[in-house]
Amino acid sequence: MSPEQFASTGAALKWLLGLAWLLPLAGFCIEVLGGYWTDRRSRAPAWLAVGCIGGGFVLSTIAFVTWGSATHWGAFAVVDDHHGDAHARGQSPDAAPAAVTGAQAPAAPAEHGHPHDGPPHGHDAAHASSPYAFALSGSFYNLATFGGLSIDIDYYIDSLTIVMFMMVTLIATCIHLFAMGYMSDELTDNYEDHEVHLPGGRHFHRPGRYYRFFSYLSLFCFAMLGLVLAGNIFQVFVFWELVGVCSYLLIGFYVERKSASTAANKAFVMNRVGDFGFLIGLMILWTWFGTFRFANTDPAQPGAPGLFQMVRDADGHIHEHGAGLDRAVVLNDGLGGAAVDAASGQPRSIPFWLLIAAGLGIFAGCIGKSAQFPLQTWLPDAMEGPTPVSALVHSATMVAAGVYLAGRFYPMFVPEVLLVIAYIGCITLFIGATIAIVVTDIKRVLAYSTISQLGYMMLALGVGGWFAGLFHLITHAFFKSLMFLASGSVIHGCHHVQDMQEMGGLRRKMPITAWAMLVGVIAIAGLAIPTPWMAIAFSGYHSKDAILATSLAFMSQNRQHFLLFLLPLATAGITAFYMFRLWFMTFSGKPRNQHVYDHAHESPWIMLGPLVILSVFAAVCAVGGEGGPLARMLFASEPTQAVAGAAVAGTVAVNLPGHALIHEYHTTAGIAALLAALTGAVLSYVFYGAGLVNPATIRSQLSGLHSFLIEKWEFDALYDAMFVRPVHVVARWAQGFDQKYLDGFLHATGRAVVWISKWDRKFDETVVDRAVNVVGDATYAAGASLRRLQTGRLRQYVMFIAFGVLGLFLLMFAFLPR
Amino acid sequence: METVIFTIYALAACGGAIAVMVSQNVVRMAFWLVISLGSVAGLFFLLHADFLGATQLLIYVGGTVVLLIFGVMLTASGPMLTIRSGPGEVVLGGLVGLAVLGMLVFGMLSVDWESQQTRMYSAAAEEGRGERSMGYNPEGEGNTARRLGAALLGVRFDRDLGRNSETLSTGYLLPFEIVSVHLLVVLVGASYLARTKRRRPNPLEESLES
Amino acid sequence: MSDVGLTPYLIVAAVLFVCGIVCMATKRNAIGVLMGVELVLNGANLNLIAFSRYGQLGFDGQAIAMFVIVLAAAEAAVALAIVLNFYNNHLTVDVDQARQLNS
Amino acid sequence: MSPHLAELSLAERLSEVGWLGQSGALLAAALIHALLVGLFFGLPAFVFIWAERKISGRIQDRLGPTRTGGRFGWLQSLADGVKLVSKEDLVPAAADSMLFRVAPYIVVVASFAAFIVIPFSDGWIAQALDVGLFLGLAILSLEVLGIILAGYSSGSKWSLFGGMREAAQMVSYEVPLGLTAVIPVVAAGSLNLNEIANMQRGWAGHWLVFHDPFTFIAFFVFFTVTLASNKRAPFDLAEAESELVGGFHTEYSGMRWSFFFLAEYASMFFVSMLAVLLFLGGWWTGLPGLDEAVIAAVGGYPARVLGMVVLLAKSSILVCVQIWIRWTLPRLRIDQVMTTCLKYLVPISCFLFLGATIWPLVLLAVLGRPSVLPLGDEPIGARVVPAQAGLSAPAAGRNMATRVSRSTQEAEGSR
Repeated sequence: MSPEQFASTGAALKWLLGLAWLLPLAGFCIEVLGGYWTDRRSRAPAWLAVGCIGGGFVLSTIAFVTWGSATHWGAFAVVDDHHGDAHARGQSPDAAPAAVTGAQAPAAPAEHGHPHDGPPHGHDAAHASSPYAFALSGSFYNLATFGGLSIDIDYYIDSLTIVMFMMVTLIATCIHLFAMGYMSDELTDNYEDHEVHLPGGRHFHRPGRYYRFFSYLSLFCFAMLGLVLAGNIFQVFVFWELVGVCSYLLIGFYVERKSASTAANKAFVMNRVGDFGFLIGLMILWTWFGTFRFANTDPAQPGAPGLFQMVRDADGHIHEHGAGLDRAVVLNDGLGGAAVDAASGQPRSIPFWLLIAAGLGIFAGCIGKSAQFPLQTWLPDAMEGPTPVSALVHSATMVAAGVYLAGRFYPMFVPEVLLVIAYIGCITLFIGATIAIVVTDIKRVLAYSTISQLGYMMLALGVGGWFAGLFHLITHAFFKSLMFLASGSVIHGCHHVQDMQEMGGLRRKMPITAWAMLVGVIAIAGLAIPTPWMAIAFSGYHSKDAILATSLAFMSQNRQHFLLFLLPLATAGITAFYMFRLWFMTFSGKPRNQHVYDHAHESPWIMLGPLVILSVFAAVCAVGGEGGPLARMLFASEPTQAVAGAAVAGTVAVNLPGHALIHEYHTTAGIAALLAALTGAVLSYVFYGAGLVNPATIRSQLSGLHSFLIEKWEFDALYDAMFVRPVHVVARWAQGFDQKYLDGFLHATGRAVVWISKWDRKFDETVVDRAVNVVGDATYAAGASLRRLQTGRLRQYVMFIAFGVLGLFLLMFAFLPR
Repeated sequence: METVIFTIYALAACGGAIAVMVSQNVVRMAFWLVISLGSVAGLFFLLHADFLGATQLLIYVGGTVVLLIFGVMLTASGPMLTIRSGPGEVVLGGLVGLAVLGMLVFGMLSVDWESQQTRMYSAAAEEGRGERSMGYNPEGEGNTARRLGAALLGVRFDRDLGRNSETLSTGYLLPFEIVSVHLLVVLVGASYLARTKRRRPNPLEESLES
Repeated sequence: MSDVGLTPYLIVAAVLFVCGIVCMATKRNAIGVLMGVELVLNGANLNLIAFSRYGQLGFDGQAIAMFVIVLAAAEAAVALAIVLNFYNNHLTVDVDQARQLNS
Repeated sequence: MSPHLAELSLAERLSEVGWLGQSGALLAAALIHALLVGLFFGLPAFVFIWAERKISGRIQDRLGPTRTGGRFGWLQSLADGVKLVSKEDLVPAAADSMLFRVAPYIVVVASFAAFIVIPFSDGWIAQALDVGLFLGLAILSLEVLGIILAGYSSGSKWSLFGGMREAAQMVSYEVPLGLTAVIPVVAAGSLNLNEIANMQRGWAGHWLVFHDPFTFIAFFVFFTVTLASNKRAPFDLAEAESELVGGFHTEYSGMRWSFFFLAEYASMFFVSMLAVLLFLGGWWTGLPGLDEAVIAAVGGYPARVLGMVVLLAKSSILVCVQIWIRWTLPRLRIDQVMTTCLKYLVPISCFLFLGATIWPLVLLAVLGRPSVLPLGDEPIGARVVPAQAGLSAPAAGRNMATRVSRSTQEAEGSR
């Protein structure tokens, strides 16, 4: 891209996306300021919020078109090349993506039309020659500069940013629309909260908070979009925290409910734990790199590299030297050479272990935000928020932020870090899935499924499948928001009954919701109809297939890490099992609670409309699989090293699979995943759909395991024992110390002071006061004697003056020599 | 001729002043004061201070004395007009007055004004200031309004236009401004002091109300 | 045409001054005291102007006299207001009655 | 007279007469001046008293005096005067007799002395002072003292009320009087009435009343205020015969009573002349061609006489307007009089003063020239210069005594 083109496209995208980003903020300001004064029964705040976020979607779409035409749809052409390459080498047994891509291949523009039959790694070379070919970076505004630390509002726009923008705005728009219906209870001046019990058997009454809900939603969207648009890691951190605050506000929306406020606190505190690691990572990065920017792709500024460009060269390689603790990574200057420290003239480098620490620190933030293994317990509790909030948190915004950052920061992660990521994801996905089997609250099932799916994404990132992880992020966002909204519709229809054991047979009462939910279930379960040339499947199949293929490829390279494939594979089956369990328990069979069933009703169209839209997207957003438009968009932003794969022999020897290798295992993994999913689905039908086996018997036979799962793997108990109780014990000790020693010391001091002051008083009274009195008495006596002179008679004073003058004159005349 | 006029004015001024001192009726005192002050204004004219003479007439005779008579009439009812002081006081006052007068006259007669004046003139001539700096310009005698006004605005004709005047004197601009502010304050203060007071509430009524 | 000279003016001024002093010293009437003050100020003014004519005081004498006149007018206004106030409170203008602060 | 006389003051001319000597010449000149001023003081009073009676008669559909002195009763004032002089000089028993006797003299002296500063024609002025206007106002303000003393010393309630009213009214009206009188001074840049009048030479547009909008309004305010300061109707609260019998002059009769009226009519004439000199072009006709032609045709001295006639004519017209107003408007209440002054005239005159000060600056800033109309671009002070060259008084701006003493010094120096 030429500098002129870069500048013009950059400016256009900057303002399009910037406007899409700021619109919700404007909406928030108007809603939160205006809403308080307007009628509580007004729907205006909702329409405003929908308008803002919908406008954001429109602007994002325009930005997409702008970006595409500016790059002459080069991203699609490159992917075409890639697959062409793969075919030329005959390494891909999977014909389906090739056929699709071949059908959709646009005419390659001249500047991208390099020879197809180039060297074996021609695509990689072409890609590597310009790793940020479609990325635009720049700055909105310089907030402050402290010495070398420049804090800017930057932007970094590549295809991932644009995809995220479109995804977030689209899903958020749907959720806003849904929430307009869902939250209509709040359109009153006197809302009765049935969950809050006051003494005397009454319920808590308060004014409706419709406007407040939508203002929070707007702020949430603003924060998430800002995070996606951010061009430096510090800015990401700022919006990261803002997202945390918004989730806190929204989870604790029913603040009067004890459970809600506790859940909000829990989410907030857990996130802070992760953010602490994030902060450490930030410090390391700034200390050693001196900048926060991701990458500087502006051709007009060649010598000002961002973080990615400093760590990795154009081919995605890390240049390092030394071994052990002396192992260090040489920083690039962005021009092809090594960066030189301006002060000492030495080449700049960063110790390898610090790079690991920085990566782990940043990833700690992702753990907290995306509810990964040690910090996953906040997410189920976050179900205390209204269902639209859950949908937003679980699909497009909050948890997506963690995966997004891990993907965005991918170039900074060395293989050691990636391995940690992979194992964390692996553990998480298994834990989440197993708990989801036993949970009966419809929203909690979805919550645990979210944890599990996030684990999948992290796993994919960790095993080198950058594309697979983010692909799953997008598809998951669609079907998970769909399912949440559907569950919200069910809850709304059942008058806030959430337990699946109270439901059943609702398919007849709310058919549209049921079918929409079924679309989501199939999508997440990864069911597909395999055909010889391509699999007819919903979006989830494609992305999960990609993840499993990557992890299979990884396992093929690193046999010792076999769990990283086997656990996800098993979990794929479990996923299908619990998701179908949810559907069967809710929608099929006989009603378990006749009262609930009788009063259940289909939701209004304002809620069903988003469901329909989202089901369409959940079904077809990943159409074409890895050759589809969504995949191509993502491929265009894939970091170079993820494309090629790498064999690393360091502290831990890991071989990361490249695209070519992944393709080899694609079919195998797909078949395995499909089989696992089918197994899970059939089992689920056996247990819950057809009722052939009574789940209760299984539960009683495995009661130990069941209670372990019900207790969420005892994590809360574990944390209670590990952190809360010790703190209590220490606090008691501290209290005892305070009472015994500090208070005693203070009392003794006080008594001593009282004693001293007693003596001081005596001294004051006898010595000081007497002295003062003597002075006062003397003054008084003098005044009394002089008082006689002060007659107050004006005329006498005049006489005094005259006499005085005369006296002075006589004195002068008599005594002064003339 | 000037001596005759001076004699008339001086006699009127001194006579008026003595009459003020002697007379017991306040309004008559005011009348004699007018005579005295008016004659002093005449003396000012004789001394070629015409602006000051006019000011004296306008402010003292036209303003202050009217004010005084006002005060007399507002405060005095019949017997109050003549508050006599004791004869002892009068005698003592007279004696002191005579003593002070003697002192002053003695003092001023003991100075040789003529030689002082010649010495000053010669000193001024030596310094090169010439006759201009002695008093004011004889050419403009009697017409001091412009020069006084200019001095009040910060320009001194007799200094700034001389030969050795590299720097401008500031004249009386600052005192002028201070005096104008002072006048304003006095105006406000006097009207505040002299305003009609609200009648003091009757304590009996107050106690009844409470 | 003979000049009067400085001394006669000074004598007249001294007479005015002394009359003013005696007025202030002997009059029990507050307004009489005020008139005494005016006389004193006039005596001083006459001195100033006489010196500005015959002495080295020059033009400054007139300017100072000017300020004296203005301030005297201000003083008269305030003093009269005070006298009126005094009269309102005591129904007399006898300065010898103004002794409330004395014991 | 010859131009020679016009270049010298009266005293200098007389000092050439050998047997008089310096002092004698000065005394004689002073006497002549006093006589002339006295004429101007006395005659108008007689004329205007007669005029008032005639005009009031006509206004009230009467004839007024008809018999005395033949036609029109033009000697009526003289007859009145003779009658008053021949009356007994009464002093009430309750009166403070000394003050009662002195008060009319103060009034008369004050309004008589005010004429000292009036230039009757170019250079024809008893005492040419730079502070002429200022001194005139100062002397005029002395008149009130006599009124107050008269009111007090009469020993009568009516008189005291009249005197107090007059005092309050005068003290209040001094303020707008001074302020409005200063407005033409601001425009002209001089306190010297002779100079101010000479600055209005030329066509009538040069009259200060037409100088700018503020002086235009100021003229009417000035005229109104002078009515009050002369206690003319509708501001004649001090005499208010319907309430106070005769006000401050209730107890007076005969000669002393006539002094008050002499002073009143002289003051009317004085303030009218002041208004003419300040605002209405003084002795200039307002037709530059006519003025120049007359000066060229008859020379300096007769031209001055004609100028004096012009001035007197203008002043008389103003006096007639005062009379006209007196017999047209009803008397105000005293509170209305004070309200008119303190709430209206003082703020108005302050505003006018401010406006007149700022006006030339605004004109210079906006139009770039000191006047609204493009003609007459020269500064207003420049109009005096040609007048001085041909017509100004030799002693203009100088004290008569100084002039004499300087010529004496020259004579001594030559010896």
